[in-house]
Amino acid sequence: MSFPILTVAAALPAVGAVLTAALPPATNARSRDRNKVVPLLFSLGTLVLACVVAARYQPHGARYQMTENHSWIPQFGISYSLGVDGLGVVLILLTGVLVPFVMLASWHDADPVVDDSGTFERNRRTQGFFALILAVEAMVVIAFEATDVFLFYVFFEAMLIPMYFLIGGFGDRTKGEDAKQRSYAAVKFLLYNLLGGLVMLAAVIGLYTITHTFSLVSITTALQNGSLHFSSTAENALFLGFMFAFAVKAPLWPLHTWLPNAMGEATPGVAVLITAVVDKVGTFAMLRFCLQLFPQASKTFAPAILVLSVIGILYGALLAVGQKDIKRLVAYASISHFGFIILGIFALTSQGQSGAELYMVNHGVSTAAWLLVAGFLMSRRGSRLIADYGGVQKVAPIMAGTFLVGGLAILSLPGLGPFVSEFLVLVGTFERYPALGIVATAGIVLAALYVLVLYQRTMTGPVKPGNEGVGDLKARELVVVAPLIALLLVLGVYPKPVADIVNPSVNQTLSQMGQSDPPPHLTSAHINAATTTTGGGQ
Amino acid sequence: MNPVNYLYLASLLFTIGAVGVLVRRNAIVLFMCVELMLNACNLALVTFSRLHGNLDGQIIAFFTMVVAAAEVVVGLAIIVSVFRTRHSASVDDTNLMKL
Amino acid sequence: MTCMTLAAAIPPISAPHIEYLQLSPMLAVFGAALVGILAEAFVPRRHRYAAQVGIALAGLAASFGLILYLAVDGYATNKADLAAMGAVAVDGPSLFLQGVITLVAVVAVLQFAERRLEPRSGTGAAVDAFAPEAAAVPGSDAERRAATSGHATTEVYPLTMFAVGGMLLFPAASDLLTMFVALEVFSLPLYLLCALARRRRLLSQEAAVKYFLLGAFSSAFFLFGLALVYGYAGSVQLSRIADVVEGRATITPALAQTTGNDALLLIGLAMLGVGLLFKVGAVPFHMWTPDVYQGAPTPVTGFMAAATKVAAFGAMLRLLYVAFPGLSWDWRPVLWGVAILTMVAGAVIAVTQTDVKRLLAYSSVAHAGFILTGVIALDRSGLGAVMFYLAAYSFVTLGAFAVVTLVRDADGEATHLSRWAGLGRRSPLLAAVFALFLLAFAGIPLTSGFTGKFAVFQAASGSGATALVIVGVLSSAVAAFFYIRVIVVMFFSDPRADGPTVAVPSPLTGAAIGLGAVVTVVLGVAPEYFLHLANQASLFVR
Amino acid sequence: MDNLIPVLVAVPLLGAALLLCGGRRLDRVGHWLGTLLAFASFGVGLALFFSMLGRSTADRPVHLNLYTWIPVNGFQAEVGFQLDQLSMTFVLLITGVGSLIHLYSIGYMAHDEKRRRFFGFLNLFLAAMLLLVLADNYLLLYVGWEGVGLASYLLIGFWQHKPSAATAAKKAFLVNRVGDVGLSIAVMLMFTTFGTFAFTPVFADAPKATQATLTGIGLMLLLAACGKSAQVPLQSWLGDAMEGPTPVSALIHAATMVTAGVYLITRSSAIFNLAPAAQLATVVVGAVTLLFGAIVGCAKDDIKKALAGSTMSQIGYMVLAAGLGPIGYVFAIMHLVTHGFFKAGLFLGAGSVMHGMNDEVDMRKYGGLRKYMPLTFVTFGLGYLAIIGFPGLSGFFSKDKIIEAAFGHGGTEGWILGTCTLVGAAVTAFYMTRVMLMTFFGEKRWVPDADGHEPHPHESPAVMGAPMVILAFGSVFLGGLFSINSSFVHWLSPVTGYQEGHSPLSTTTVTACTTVVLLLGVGVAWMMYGRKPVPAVPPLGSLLTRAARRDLLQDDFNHVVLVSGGSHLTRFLVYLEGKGLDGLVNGIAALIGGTSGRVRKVQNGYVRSYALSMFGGALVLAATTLLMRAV
Repeated sequence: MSFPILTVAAALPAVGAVLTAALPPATNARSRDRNKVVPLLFSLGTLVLACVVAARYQPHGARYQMTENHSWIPQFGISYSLGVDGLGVVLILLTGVLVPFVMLASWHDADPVVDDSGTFERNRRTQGFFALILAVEAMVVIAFEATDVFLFYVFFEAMLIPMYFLIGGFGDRTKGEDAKQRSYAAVKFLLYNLLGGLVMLAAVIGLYTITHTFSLVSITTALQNGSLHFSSTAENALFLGFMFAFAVKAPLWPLHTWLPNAMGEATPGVAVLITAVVDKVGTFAMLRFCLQLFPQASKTFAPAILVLSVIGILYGALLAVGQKDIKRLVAYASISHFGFIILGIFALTSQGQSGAELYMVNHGVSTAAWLLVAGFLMSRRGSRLIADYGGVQKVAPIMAGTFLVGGLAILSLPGLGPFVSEFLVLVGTFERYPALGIVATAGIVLAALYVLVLYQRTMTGPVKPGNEGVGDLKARELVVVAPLIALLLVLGVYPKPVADIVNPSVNQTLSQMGQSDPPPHLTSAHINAATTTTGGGQ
Repeated sequence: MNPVNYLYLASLLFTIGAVGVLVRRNAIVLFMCVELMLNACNLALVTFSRLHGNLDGQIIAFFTMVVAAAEVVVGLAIIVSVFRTRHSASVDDTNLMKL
Repeated sequence: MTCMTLAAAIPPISAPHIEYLQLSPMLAVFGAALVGILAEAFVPRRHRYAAQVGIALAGLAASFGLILYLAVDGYATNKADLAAMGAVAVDGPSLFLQGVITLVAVVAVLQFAERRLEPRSGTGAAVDAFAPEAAAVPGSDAERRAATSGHATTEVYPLTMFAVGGMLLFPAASDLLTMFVALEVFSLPLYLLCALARRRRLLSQEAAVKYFLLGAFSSAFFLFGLALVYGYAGSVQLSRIADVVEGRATITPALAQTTGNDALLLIGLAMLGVGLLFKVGAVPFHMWTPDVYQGAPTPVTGFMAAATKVAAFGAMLRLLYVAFPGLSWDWRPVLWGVAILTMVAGAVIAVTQTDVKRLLAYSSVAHAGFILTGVIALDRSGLGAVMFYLAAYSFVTLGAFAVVTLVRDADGEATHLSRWAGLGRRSPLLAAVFALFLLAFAGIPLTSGFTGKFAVFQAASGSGATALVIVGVLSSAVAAFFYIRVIVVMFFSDPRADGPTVAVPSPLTGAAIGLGAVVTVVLGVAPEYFLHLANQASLFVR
Repeated sequence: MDNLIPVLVAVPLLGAALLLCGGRRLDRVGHWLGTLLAFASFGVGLALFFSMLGRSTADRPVHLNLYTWIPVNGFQAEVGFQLDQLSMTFVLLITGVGSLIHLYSIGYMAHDEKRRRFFGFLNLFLAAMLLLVLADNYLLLYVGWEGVGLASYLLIGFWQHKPSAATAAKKAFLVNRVGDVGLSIAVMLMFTTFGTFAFTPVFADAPKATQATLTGIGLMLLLAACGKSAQVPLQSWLGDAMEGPTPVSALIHAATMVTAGVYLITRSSAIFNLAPAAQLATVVVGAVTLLFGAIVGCAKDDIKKALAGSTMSQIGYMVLAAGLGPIGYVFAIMHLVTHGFFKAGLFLGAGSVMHGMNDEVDMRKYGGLRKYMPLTFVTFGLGYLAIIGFPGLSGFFSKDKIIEAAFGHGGTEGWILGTCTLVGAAVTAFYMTRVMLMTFFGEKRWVPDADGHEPHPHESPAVMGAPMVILAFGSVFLGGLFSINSSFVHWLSPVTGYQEGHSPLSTTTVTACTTVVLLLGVGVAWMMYGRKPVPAVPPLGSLLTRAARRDLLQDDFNHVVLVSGGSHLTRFLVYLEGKGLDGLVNGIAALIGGTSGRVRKVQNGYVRSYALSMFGGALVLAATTLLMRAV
């Protein structure tokens, strides 16, 4: 029995969450900082473990590695099975990287109130905030590791709860009507996702009724060697059940309406956690479960899902253009980006899927960079309205610069990470569905539009009254932003290491589905026809 | 006489009792209607007992009586205490809790 | 002299044989109840509280011990018996559910015994949640005198014991008569317990009246159903009924009018169903639930909500699985309808509730619907699932109502939802525990509620009731809304200046809440053993 | 030696990184550092050039594969460089002119507090532009392509506090993005057709592809070129781009970046040669733009905008030439290079004028400046002569070749194209003379600026003058140098191919024609602006003039169709999202709540009604049970 690294990687933040929650309330600045440093250390520890997992992963080794298998609820064929493939490794790494930054960026978001006499409000709000983040991290990590459908489902659903409290309990608006908005957003987030999850539960149960196991590996093996066969009705129904949940989480148009509310009301850090980390579980699960468990149904529904994705790309981008609220703008931008990710997944080509997997990483990092800087800006003025800002670059050039770089990543500027993935997704889609690929490229233009319009309105022009006091980034904030930007550059210039990790799993998934990339038109069969026509043309 | 007629009677009595519960207001009368239903059951039981030629039904009838008596004890206690509180035996007056 | 001749004329009666050991769990509880009554008569007033609590707990402990003994003896696994001339089944489901009921009763008794929440009486005596003098008119001088002198209705313990005894018998009853008697034995004390609240006595009395009248009404239906089924089968033995229904027993041609008359059987089954569906609180027989749950003293509500549901579902399972599996083509569609109606109506109506206790009542209605989906499965997995669900649900319920007892203001418990605003800020631990219970009700993974829901839906799906599962899932989503709403109120609303305080309970209530929380988490995270237990026990004796 | 290729890119990139991330410490030396690195890059370029000259024609192109960039199964994107004669030409142009403009900027931006950042952006531009021309595959080219777009965005909007600058920058980026869509689709088409998008294999396999595919690729590349090179219909950004500092206009929006489209088409000659429809589209775009730009240039009073119109028009010439196929490629590039020199010189001259005139750009407020700025006048004048194609100067050689090639295209098309180019030449002469006259001749029409400062025109410092002089030399002699022994044709034809056109007119005839139209243009301009004083307030002008002042209504069209149409669409979608999708979600919630509110009324508190529901329930239960049996 080897060292259960995967369990430990998920358990460390969980333990951290419990410990953090148990810390005594702060009474002075020292103990307040202690209450924040402890969770930060745990998240860094998790990052280290994530790196270890990545280091131990062998791209060309077994499908799932570092596996652990324990019986959990044998009555229902449920086991505690963990294992990572390339995608899992990459996403665990992404989670490990982003969480410390989210914590650092949210450093003062949950500070205890200090009254005039310097007495600290005695409560566990601060610890609660960081403990919840760690709890989310633990659940996300285990969801990325689970190779048991049920185990995945459990954490897929359970992570809603800490997220819910993070959204509802720590938004930047606390009083009166605004607080109502926030709790509305939290409830909407929870109910929407819960509905998705419950529909998935029905499908999970249906799956078990047919297969009598929850083990991903056994089901896929049985599907491949023919010992298991779904009727097409059953497969379609189950696929839709799973897909519904993931499409809500991801989110896919038209199931996205919870995201702008949730991201709009949450603190910027939490908003990053939602869109960059938690939502990735949805797209991850499409790849891991929808495609592998229901290959035929995936192929059947792929065109429909692709159309929805393309609609999502354009719709999200257009709505982003029309937003008045910075965070909601970012949310709609994310909807557009999730459209790209899902497009890549269901194009069912290796370029599309590798692109989608890279996209998950890049979207996480780029949105984090962009939104966290926006968050720093918003924290200075306490407003989320674009109209309240203007000319900030004059008073805070570094902030403006980093904000621009983040935005350029969002609009997929070549040289930064997202470009690589977006292009792969487009190529992958174009290979099989040229028309959709072309329509989707319009998203490139619209992305430039919303990014630059936002930048123009907030950062350029004469300094708008009220913005004179906006200070430039502080050291802590630079520590958050600089590595993310560096990461974006690295991912843009040299994405090969990540691509090498995800490619083998993508190929395996596609070969399980019996899908292969369409060959270039100029191969064997086509070539004769091609030469004759060209010959005629000349 | 065809014993089945007793069953019809039993059903009729049961229905009368049930309808009585629905239309009467006085808690005591209501309760009496319930007792009527129980006795209708007893009649049916005894009839079936006669039809089947075993004594089970009759014995059950005795049990029913005992149960009914116990119900009276409890029921009257409750109804009387409510009556003393509200000076009314109408069940329509006890509707503080609704919706 | 005449006696002698008469005796000679009648054929000798063979003495019925009673298996005392197998009946001992019930006997222990009934014994405790009787001792309690004696104690009420003979023990001095100041010692009664301690004596009654002691007797009740001892009786329950003995009962639980005996259940364990029987289980270890193999009754739940490799042997089963019909004790007391075929009146009481001693088998897996009986023992499992009896075990759950006794544990629930223990927790309930602990809550009944809680005396730290109410302010002390004029004489400085600690008092509990029950009326100082039930017979006194609310607001009268007699009541005031009783209250000041610190009287207490210690009768609640023997009453509870009787109720528990009836509940133990109910799921074990293997003939309809025993079932009917058990139904009454546990119902009558509950009617009384409902009326005994110390505060808001008008509501309490109203609850009792409603519960009593409707309960009696439903008993009448049950009895009528019993009569009709007896008329059809010529027996009230469940196994005998099954034989007749499935055509294994020979039917005298002379009795074709009754025995052959399926209408009798079907109407009888429906009437029996009315009685049982009333007790589990299924739509449209649920209407007593919100009113009674709201009016009854909260510890009683908790007990009732948990234990009654266990007992009633136990009896329903036995009735349907032992006596009427042959009629499944007839009752399953009907039960489908009831289950769907119950799930949807319970969830939907709960959405707009503003009183925590009423909200939990509607939630219990919705849960009855979920459990019914497992009942419909009509196989071992369904039985095991339902039993597991019942165990999980009852502890969550107990815990939730125990929390309700702690949130108080000057008028006693503050049950209006708006009063709970900001509770999460003021006492985060309690609010967190309540949130845990709510999440379990909502069926969020890693809580017992999820495991239970999964089990019953899985059983339903396995028996082909996919549509039922889908309705269940959707109404779960609706149900989630109102659980979440409570959490929103607790955590995301600003505390009110005049808001209720959270009373610090004695270890008794603390234990109840703690146990509820532990069971909720354990059954959610590591349910293997308990599922195993429930599955192993899921075989009825015929 | 060839390993130096990446260094070409790396040096300015390093400069950009240092200057942008270096912080205030570099404020004092930043501009010199940036300039130094630009010159270093130029030095490397020269070294490579001489090394290339030393090799035989066949050995001149070199490839250097740095590393694998994006590997996904069949999709293998490499970071690879290709240095052949075409890239070499560009390298020298970019680094050479670039270095000069760096130098010029030291003077021009001397008083700008963000000078360090300006040089960082300039260096970034150099790096991106070099990457663009050195890439050996389309995807890497795309990186440079967008990179220069970014640099252009940053530099146009360099004075971000001016809303007009910020808007212009955004507009430039967006319009370029539309073009970029074309490039990405082209790359995707190549990948699905050839399985690769590297130059060599694509060009080798191109003959095997279908006509439709090649036309598609060609048109998409043309779209990209239109965006970058400000060709109709994507030309609208260039005029606004003049909001940027003048050195930027000189370097990016005149000499180098905007010519990237011509590079792209020339580079893709193998594809265009096989796609006549795409070529036709190209020449049409070129011809339309050359007239469009020229007409716009005639109407503008803003000196930089007039020059921008001219740029557009000149690039129209190049695109037209490139669209002509092998007979035009070489001349397209040749004109590109000479244009790079004289247009950069003109812009620097304009910058110098502005520098001396308190940043005034309205030519109606200039006049008679030749006395105050002799050096600027001379260099600007040489550039002017070059651009109008004054015989013997650079523009004469390159433009005449294009006109000749246009006629050489043959057939009716040839005549039409030739006429267009001739008309263009006439109009060029007209508007450039107009600029010249309004700026340097006539009365002085200076007025105090908004702050009340009377302008004191003065000559610019040496650091600005030197580049102008060097560029002026280029404007004068480069064309001649290239034409000696057709050296430029020999140099470039191995890459682009070359073919003599079959012009119906002889070279002499063409030269005569161009000289005539040139004189015509100059004459008309002199009649209008030289003979009589220029009014300080622009006259209303003809309908065409008014339209040309508004960029021939292109912006109005964009505004009506795209901007307001788009904002209506957006507003509609926002409405739809709120009332439609989200309304649906909230509606379902409200429906459940409403139902709940109504249904709970059934719970009316009356025990008898509860009993009724039970009774009814019992009846229904019994009835359905019976019914089940009946069914």
